Amino acid sequence: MARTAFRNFFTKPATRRYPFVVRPVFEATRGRILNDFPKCILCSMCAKHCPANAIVVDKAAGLWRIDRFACVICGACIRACPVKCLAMSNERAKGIDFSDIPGRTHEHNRATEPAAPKPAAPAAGTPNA
Amino acid sequence: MSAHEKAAPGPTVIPFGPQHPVLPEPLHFDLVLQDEKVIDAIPQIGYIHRGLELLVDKRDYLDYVHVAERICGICSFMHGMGYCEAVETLLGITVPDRGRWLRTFWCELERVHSHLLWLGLGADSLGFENLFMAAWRARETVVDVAEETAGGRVIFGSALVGGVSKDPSDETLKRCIAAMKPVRAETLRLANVVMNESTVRHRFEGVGVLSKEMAYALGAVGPMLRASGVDYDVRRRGYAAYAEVDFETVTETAGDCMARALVRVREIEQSFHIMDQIVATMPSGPVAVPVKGMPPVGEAWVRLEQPRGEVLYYVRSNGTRNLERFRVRTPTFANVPAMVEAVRGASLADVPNIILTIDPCISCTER
Amino acid sequence: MIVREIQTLEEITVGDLIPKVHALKAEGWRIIQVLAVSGPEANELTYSFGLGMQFKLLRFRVGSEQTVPSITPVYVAAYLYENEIRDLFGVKIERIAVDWLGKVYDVKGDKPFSKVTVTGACVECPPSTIIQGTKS
Amino acid sequence: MSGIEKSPWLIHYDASSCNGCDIEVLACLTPMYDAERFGCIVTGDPKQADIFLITGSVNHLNIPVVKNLYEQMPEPKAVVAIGACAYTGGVFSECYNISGGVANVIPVDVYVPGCAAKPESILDGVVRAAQILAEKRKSLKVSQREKRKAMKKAKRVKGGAKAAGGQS
Repeated sequence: MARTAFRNFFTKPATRRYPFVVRPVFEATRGRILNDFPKCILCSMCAKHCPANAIVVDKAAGLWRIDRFACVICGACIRACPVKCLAMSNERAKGIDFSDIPGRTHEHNRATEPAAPKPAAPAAGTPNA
Repeated sequence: MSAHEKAAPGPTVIPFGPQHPVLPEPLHFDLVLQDEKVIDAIPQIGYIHRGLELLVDKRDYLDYVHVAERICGICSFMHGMGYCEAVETLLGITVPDRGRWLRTFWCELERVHSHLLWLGLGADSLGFENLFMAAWRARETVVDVAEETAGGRVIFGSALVGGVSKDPSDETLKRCIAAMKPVRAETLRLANVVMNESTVRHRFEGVGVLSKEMAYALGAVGPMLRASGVDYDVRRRGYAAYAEVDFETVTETAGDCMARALVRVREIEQSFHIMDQIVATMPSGPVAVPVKGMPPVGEAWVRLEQPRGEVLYYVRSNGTRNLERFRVRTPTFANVPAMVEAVRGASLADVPNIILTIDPCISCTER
Repeated sequence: MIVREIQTLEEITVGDLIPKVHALKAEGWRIIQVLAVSGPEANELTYSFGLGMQFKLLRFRVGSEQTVPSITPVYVAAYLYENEIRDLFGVKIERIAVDWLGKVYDVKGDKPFSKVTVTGACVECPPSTIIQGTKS
Repeated sequence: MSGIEKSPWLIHYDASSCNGCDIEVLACLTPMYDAERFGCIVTGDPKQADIFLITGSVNHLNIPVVKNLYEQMPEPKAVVAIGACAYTGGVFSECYNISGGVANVIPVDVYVPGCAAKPESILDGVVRAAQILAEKRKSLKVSQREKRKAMKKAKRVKGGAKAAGGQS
């Protein structure tokens, strides 16, 4: 028992003081799905393959929308994408108030983000926190 | 006649669950008691029944792996991999060596994480908070390794038909093995606590005894069966890379809660041993083969060894993108008759211990 | 020490079930599971048994009006599977040792897994001939 | 009493999740994340709980259980729905035995995304729920004060009328 007490005296606490100390994320972590929208051809393959029905694509309106809360971050959409515009970010989506509807989904619109003829810079508009 | 004279009442039925502080998951038991002794236990399940076997009608057979991974959050990778093995058997695909090695690595990682988790919950059922916290502190390193190599803490998300979807570098794996060294030492310390601490021995020894014959006859699987002295481990089938590694099957003979605890604690050591060998002999090359087209008409049965015991997958295809039938027989489902038998004859206060030492996974059971 | 798994499939009739199961029990086989697959004409039941790494399957088909004897007098542990199959597929299994009376899962809807559209006995229908997986 | 929001008690119930989020909720309480730093304690008793952590979607068998637990909790109370399943049903949303997200049964205050939700996200959600709890408590106090005032006023009017009646 004395040994345990002695050891505990000299070891660091096991707790990570989370809001103040945030562990850097691993490279492989499944965090959230990002869309490089100018490359997107709105083919809706991602929506078809999504096991949680989190992605909505409306080709006529030029709309691509992902519901961050319904998304299970499995990566099925990334594998299904024919133009490889989808990617996995290792930063997690954060918990938000339900009343905060705009933060709930993340939307890309053709009206504000025109399609790029060739691979271009990443989509404008930071993905929501 | 006054109320005091009304002694020796008949059997009393006490409901246990679905919301119970000891159970992380809803499970309902009607315990029929004579005084303090349980004379019968009638389980009622269905609180988590989702009916995910029917989802194969709606999902592409390649996408269904993401549903299969979510049959259970504790043995998630093994469920995904079991489904993949079944589909690969159907398609006649051979997974590349590196993919098979990585699968074995993650299976064993999951076993360590599950057994440490169980050790914590088992200690919690005794009111031994200290051991609970110590086991879960050790487990954090293991789930960190899982996140670093596979991408998820509990739902690994790396199973894929034809192989695996993540390819951690050899350096990463070596670093992970080194990072888990303290966990090994900690596990040995915890094993020592389980074996020698009088609190644990008092609550576990001689409680919930299941004889060898009974365990075999009732179709128990996994640590439940091995704690009763039956040497049965489906890893001996040699799936993934188990044919290429050396390990021993842990058995105990007492068949009580203590034996079940010891089987799990000693299995952790074996899992570390397997992971060492896997990382030392990791072959290079691709981790997956591309899978395209329709599955052929046919069926396949695959058995794996999960932390909780033998699991059985069945897939049948009718030649379309949606499978005709998917079936998973999970270990806890097979263990329910044995659990009811072990609870019978115990005193009421021991019921949570006994239920937890079979390591129930209700979301597996009900699917 | 790796043991090769041997899978065998035997097609039987409903009447053969109990004698076959008795013989398996005497040889020391353990019950692994009971599986039901629903088709438009009949439900197909597959009983799996294990002995070491050997894996044996007994398979037969029953129509929606046919009854199947319970194997719980031989293998008590089969009661969960039989209750489940009766609830979800509507297979008429008689005299289960531990009978839940249709309350195993208490699911929404009646017989959700059943795809049987043709009612009546299916005495003549043979077990479906399915190609075994390559590893069998 | 300086406020429940300083030490909210939690109750956890697994509606029909796959277990992944449940073990992450438990991981929040263990040394690495240690939600007890925020004054939280997980209790098994809904009558003592302020924040309801619920994982998984609902099915018709557990709807009464969820409702029952929610109704037993004292006002003010907050509900944290953890994981994709608690939001829409996640990958199981099309299963025949699933009746959708938790919001179909009880009002939800905070959603925690992820599958399985990360302990950090769950801690964020609990902290946010504690803030919501404080707001609810304030509004509850105001409404109670107004109620009391109204009652007093009604009494006075009634009493006055009685007195007046007595005089006449």
